[in-house]
Amino acid sequence: MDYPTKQTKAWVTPQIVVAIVLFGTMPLWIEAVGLYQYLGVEVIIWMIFALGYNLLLGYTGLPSFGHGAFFGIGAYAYGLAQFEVWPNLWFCLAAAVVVTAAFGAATALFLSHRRGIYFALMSIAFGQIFFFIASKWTDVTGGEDGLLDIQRLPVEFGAMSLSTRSNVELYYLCFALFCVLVILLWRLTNSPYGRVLRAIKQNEMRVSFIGYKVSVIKWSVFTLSTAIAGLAGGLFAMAQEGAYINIMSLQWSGTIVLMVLIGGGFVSFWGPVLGVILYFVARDVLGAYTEAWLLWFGLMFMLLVMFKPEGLAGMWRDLLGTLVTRKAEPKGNPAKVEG
Amino acid sequence: MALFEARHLHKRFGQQVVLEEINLSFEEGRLSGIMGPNGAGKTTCFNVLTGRYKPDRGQVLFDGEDITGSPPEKIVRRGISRSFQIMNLFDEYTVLDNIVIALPGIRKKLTNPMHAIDADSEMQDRAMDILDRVGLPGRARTNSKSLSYGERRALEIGVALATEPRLLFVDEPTAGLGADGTSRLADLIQSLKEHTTIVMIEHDMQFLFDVADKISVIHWGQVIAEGTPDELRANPWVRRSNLGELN
Amino acid sequence: MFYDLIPHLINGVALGLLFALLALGFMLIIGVMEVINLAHGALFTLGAYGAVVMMAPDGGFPYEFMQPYYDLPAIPRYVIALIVGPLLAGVVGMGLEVCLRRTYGADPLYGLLLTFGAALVIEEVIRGIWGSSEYYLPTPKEISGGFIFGDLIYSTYRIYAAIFASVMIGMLWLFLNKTPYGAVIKAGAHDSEMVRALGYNLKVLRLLVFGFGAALAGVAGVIMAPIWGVRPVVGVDAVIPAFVVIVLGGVGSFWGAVSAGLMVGIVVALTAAFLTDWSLLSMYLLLLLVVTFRSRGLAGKASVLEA
Amino acid sequence: MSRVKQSRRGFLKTALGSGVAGGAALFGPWKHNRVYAAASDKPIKIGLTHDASGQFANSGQAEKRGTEMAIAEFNEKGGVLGRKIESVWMDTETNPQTGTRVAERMITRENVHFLAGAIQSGTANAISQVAQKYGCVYFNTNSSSPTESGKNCHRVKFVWDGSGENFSLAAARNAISTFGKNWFLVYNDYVWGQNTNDATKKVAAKFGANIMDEVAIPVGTRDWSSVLLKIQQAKPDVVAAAVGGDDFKVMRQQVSDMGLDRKPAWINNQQDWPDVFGLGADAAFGVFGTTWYHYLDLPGVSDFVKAYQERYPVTRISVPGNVTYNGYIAMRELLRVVEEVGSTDNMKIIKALEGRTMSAADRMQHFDAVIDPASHHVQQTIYLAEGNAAPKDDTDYFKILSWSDPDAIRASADDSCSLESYEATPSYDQG
Amino acid sequence: MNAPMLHVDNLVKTYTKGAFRKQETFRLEADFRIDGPEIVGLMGPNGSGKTTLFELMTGSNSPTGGKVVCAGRNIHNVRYDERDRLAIHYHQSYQVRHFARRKPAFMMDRAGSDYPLIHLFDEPQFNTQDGYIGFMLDFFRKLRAENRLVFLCVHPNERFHLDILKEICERFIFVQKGTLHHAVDFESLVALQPVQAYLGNLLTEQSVLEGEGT
Repeated sequence: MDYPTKQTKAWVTPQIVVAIVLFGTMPLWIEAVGLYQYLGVEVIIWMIFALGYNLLLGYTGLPSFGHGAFFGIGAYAYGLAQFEVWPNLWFCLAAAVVVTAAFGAATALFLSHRRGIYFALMSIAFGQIFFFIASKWTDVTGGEDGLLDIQRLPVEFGAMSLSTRSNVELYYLCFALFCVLVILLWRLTNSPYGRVLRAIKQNEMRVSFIGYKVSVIKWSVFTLSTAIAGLAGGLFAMAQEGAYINIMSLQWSGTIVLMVLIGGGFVSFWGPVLGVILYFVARDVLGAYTEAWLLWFGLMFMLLVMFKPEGLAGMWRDLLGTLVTRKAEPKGNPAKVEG
Repeated sequence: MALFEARHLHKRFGQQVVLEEINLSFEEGRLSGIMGPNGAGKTTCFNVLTGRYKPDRGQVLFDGEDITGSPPEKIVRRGISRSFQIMNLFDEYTVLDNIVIALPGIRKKLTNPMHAIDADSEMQDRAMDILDRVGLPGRARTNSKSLSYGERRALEIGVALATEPRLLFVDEPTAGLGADGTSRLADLIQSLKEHTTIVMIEHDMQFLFDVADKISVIHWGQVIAEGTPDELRANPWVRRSNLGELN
Repeated sequence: MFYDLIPHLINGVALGLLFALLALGFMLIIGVMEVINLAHGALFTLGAYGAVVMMAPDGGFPYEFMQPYYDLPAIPRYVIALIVGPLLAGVVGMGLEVCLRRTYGADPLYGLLLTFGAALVIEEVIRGIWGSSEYYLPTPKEISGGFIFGDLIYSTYRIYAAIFASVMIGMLWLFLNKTPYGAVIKAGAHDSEMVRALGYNLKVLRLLVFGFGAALAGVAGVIMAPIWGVRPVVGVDAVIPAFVVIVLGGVGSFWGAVSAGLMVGIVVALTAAFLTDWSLLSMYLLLLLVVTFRSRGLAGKASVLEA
Repeated sequence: MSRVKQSRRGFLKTALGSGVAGGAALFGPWKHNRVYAAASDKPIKIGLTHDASGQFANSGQAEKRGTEMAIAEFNEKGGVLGRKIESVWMDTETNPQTGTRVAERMITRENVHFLAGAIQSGTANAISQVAQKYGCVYFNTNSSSPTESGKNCHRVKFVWDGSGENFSLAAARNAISTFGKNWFLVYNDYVWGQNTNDATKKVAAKFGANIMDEVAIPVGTRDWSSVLLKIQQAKPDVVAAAVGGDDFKVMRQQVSDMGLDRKPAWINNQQDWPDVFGLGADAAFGVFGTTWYHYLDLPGVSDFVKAYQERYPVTRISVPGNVTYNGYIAMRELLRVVEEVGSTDNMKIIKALEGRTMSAADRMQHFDAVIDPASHHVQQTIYLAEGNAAPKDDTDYFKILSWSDPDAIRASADDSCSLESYEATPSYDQG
Repeated sequence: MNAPMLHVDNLVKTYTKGAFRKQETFRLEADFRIDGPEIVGLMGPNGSGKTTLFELMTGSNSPTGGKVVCAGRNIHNVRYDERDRLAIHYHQSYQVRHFARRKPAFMMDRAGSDYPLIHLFDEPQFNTQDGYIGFMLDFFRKLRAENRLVFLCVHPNERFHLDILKEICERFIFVQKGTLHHAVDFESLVALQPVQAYLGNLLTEQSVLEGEGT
């Protein structure tokens, strides 16, 4: 399993351009392919969430099974900031990010010196704690009903104000943030920090023996990924015009792991993006034909874990690899492609 | 004064006393060896010396400073580095990347997202120098997983060297190597000796007697004998053993 | 005041034993196989459904071809249910183990994910076969009903369930510690080389251990069914306390899990006496408190699982 | 958003869809072409948002049988306005998030004319927010939270079930005089439970009850032992429970296991038929409310039961209950109104529904019902019932004790409703 | 220091079987004292009670009667985790012990020492091939020189094992079926009847040392 071994100094790569073009035009063609605008909004928000989550899962190898909680905290923080403090888009989104990151940082204090399955178990426990508190603290979170009537606040730049009321408008707000995030994460994962994260995944002990304080790095990446989850959560609150508890449950926390893995988050920066698209489209299309869509999706997921844990991105890479090696040497080893 | 000193180290795991009373000192510029039978506590001793475990009692001094119980990263930053017996490489990385990530120059730019490692020619050159020293210059772009066993041993030492240590601990470098690999490793160690202070745990007594300046014998969690190879060989029982016959 | 607390304390002990029972199969699998079995809850549910089928008609599925069987008195049917439910879970568990084989040696995360997928699949299959609505597992009247004794009011079934749970815990302990099979299983938990050296087939051992752990989940399902009801998603309610108990007790420790189960039960029940709606939170707070000071739980040892 | 805008956007979308993507026709099967949509023989499409999983899966399916039955009956009579009625159903999973997405999809992709269905108020809220945004008329068939027709009311939403407050009002006065003053309240910790509990508390206090304690129960509570021990220690005369769905079933089971169903009198707000069915008359414990019962001694009831049984011969629930009834009646009324106004335009329909009176005979209840124009809440007869000691047959669990005139039990929560103005509600007509 | 280094005072350990009618299956009796530092050789067939004796002396096995006093302290009343600061039992290469904890630590004595006074080496692996024997023997002598009491338990199955004992030990104990036989030097040890029966041919084999000449 491997991300491309060659790192780059570029801010924008061909893949990023493709992604920007593809997602930038999505509102124009999404209905033509039989989907609907709101789905596009959900998809792009979950992509943001998944990209941030993959810093943790794919890059650092830390399987958090409680990340849905942070997504939810972001949504509540956005709503509360809007109701209680200042209904301004930038302020509310910033509040979602900061509040979630603060919760994430506190949680990470407990998790940062753990790894593997112990990490997973503890992250489940923390996810449950937040879920439980959110479900009980009705005065703040609205309990089982959630926060209702959250507004899609306009984007304000000085005197200019852009509405986000319609799904397409909101989509473009999310898209803009998505672009910024993709470029930042791309740079981050190609910096020494990103390389140390991957080193931690491969061999945590060795990382400490080349002079890095592993627990601090793990703490920081956990906090960073929760901050991104908070941003996604804030946007999701806008999309749904509400903040609801279910997203914080264990099932949803598991679902984000499932999406990232299916897409190939372990081997590719773009894995989470593919995974989110596959999940939502499968859900919508399969879901329209069969009530038991999760059965088929679950089976597909099991087969993938068993036979191709590198996910969609891994398949894609194998495909490219086969093509490349066929050209180069007929009997070459197709498993690895560098670059 | 010795560069590195361990005084009265005592370590238990549960009911088991692993280190009873360890007293060691290593001089700058020398190659010191630690040997002992299987299960004598060599590796635990190593782990305590390099910060992986904290001793229950006793002191570890480096360059006059107390570093007892310091976490590994602090010890590394002070200039002590180690290689592992069970190889601990970054299997997804190339040989070069394994070295690069261990360079202190990269560590200092950790939080700079603009810094692209592959475009940092200074660091790349430095890493290539180290690969030269451990004899792997031609393998820089190879994935570390596909190295041969002996090459992995060399890379293991290379990664430890990359942290630019004043003192290098090497844990059983010959384990699993054939005669050929062992002799090549002996050459490597000899050449490293010129620049770096080395402490080496070794099961293979002959190897150690060949390269070490001073040897400590550890058994039952304590140092049961100490001296230069010649002093140790003077023991009548040693002369009667394989080791004696060899010379 | 203290007198008032006695019923809650008794409730806590009973609850604790049930929590421990929930965690046992989970612990066995995590201890020997180093797999977090997220399908534990689904297997639990499967056991409960298996039992409901065997206990019908009152419970819900009066399959006609089984009519002669349903004419049996309740007690033999209950005993059969108590065997068939776990058996069903055990067999499915073994099937899952066969799938899991491909993940051995790889990142333990894959085992976790595979079982997560399996949980989805099992739950959907249950939904497909038996629908979404809730069923009850009827119990023989000897263990139903309740009694009131002063302020102490209690359900007979819970007393039965608590006793059953303690018997299961005791039997499992005896099995693990007093039989050669147990010795091999424990060896497998620490050292798979050792198992091979002892001349046992590791493949078969893992299959049986997983099946056994799954069957224990099924047992818990049958026992909890009359209390919690039987729905496709009921497993989630089971798997979360099991997590908490395992982390609290320390992975791989038998008595750690049992004492953690009891602790959780008592704490939940006692906090419920004062703050009913927040009582479940006390379970997590207890967990946080313990792992802050003992990072491997009450009785956990250093484990390969952390690597 | 005016109606003109709506259609212009529709046109734009079509233009972009076929122009930019070029091969829109390639993806044809999923996409309704607006050109065809304009034709008058286009079916009227109704989006059904019933739960099939989650806490209220069972009830969701029961109301689905009701709405689909009404649709089928109209289709058999030739549809509405000469057009066929189509329904599209998606599982809302008793989950507001899914509710939002399903509603968005129903409106923007399936282009439904109307939405109907909901048991849980959280999900209903989420759906109605989306519906209000687009202006799509939404029938909340079975969610009885007082907030649905109170603070969370919407211009496009019509609430067809009696609210928790209606039931409390119907039950409380009687209970105090019969059982005693010391009340213990237990409620599910979400909007329906909280508001129903508040209403009960207010009503009970008004009639002189002493509230000993109130306990909020998280949704999905599996273990009631602690609460029941508390109740036993407090020794109340009456336990008023606002607990719904699966939780209610678990509670009932554990109450009867511990033998607590005999001593304090239990007042349960409303017992939904799907929660009780199959468990025998014992399961109907305490005194509770309902909006309808299949052995009401009224004309039409037995025909309705028969029609249901013919249509659903193999369902586990062999007679319709209040949930199915509400779904059926609501859908029937919607289709009638469409026929009457001769259009699917949302404003026309909303105005026709507001203040609409429905005769008792037609609704198979004891009193006429009316849709309150200020809250969009159907004011209807509420029945009080208890377990039937002398059942006619094995479905006769309830013994109807009394029925209350809608006027006598009007929910005060309805006054807290302020509907969006007509102008603020987007015009919506899928043609 | 007036107290003897080690006083094994009327020590008795019995093992029984049967829950109701107890039958004695094994009985170990020991009563001796050693005043100063020494290297003591210990021999005896398997199952004779050597390891039991060591366990009793280190306090990891509790006696049926009598006591073991190390430097004035009754070892069975020293804190569990400090008993090995008085007497340490080396199995082949590491040191493990289990205590049945019966008393809380604060009710017990402290060891008063960081480094053990009595070192009990239980059948260390002597292998002529690797040369470690020489270091080990030097180590025993070093301990003796530092005023420690050293017990060296060997189950001789090669001639050089006897040579080692002869070379290094100052007094000997031979254990057989729970009974201790004491000898002040190697010659009087091999003169003992049971010892001769136990060693058999080994005594007549040629010594490695003699063969090579020292």
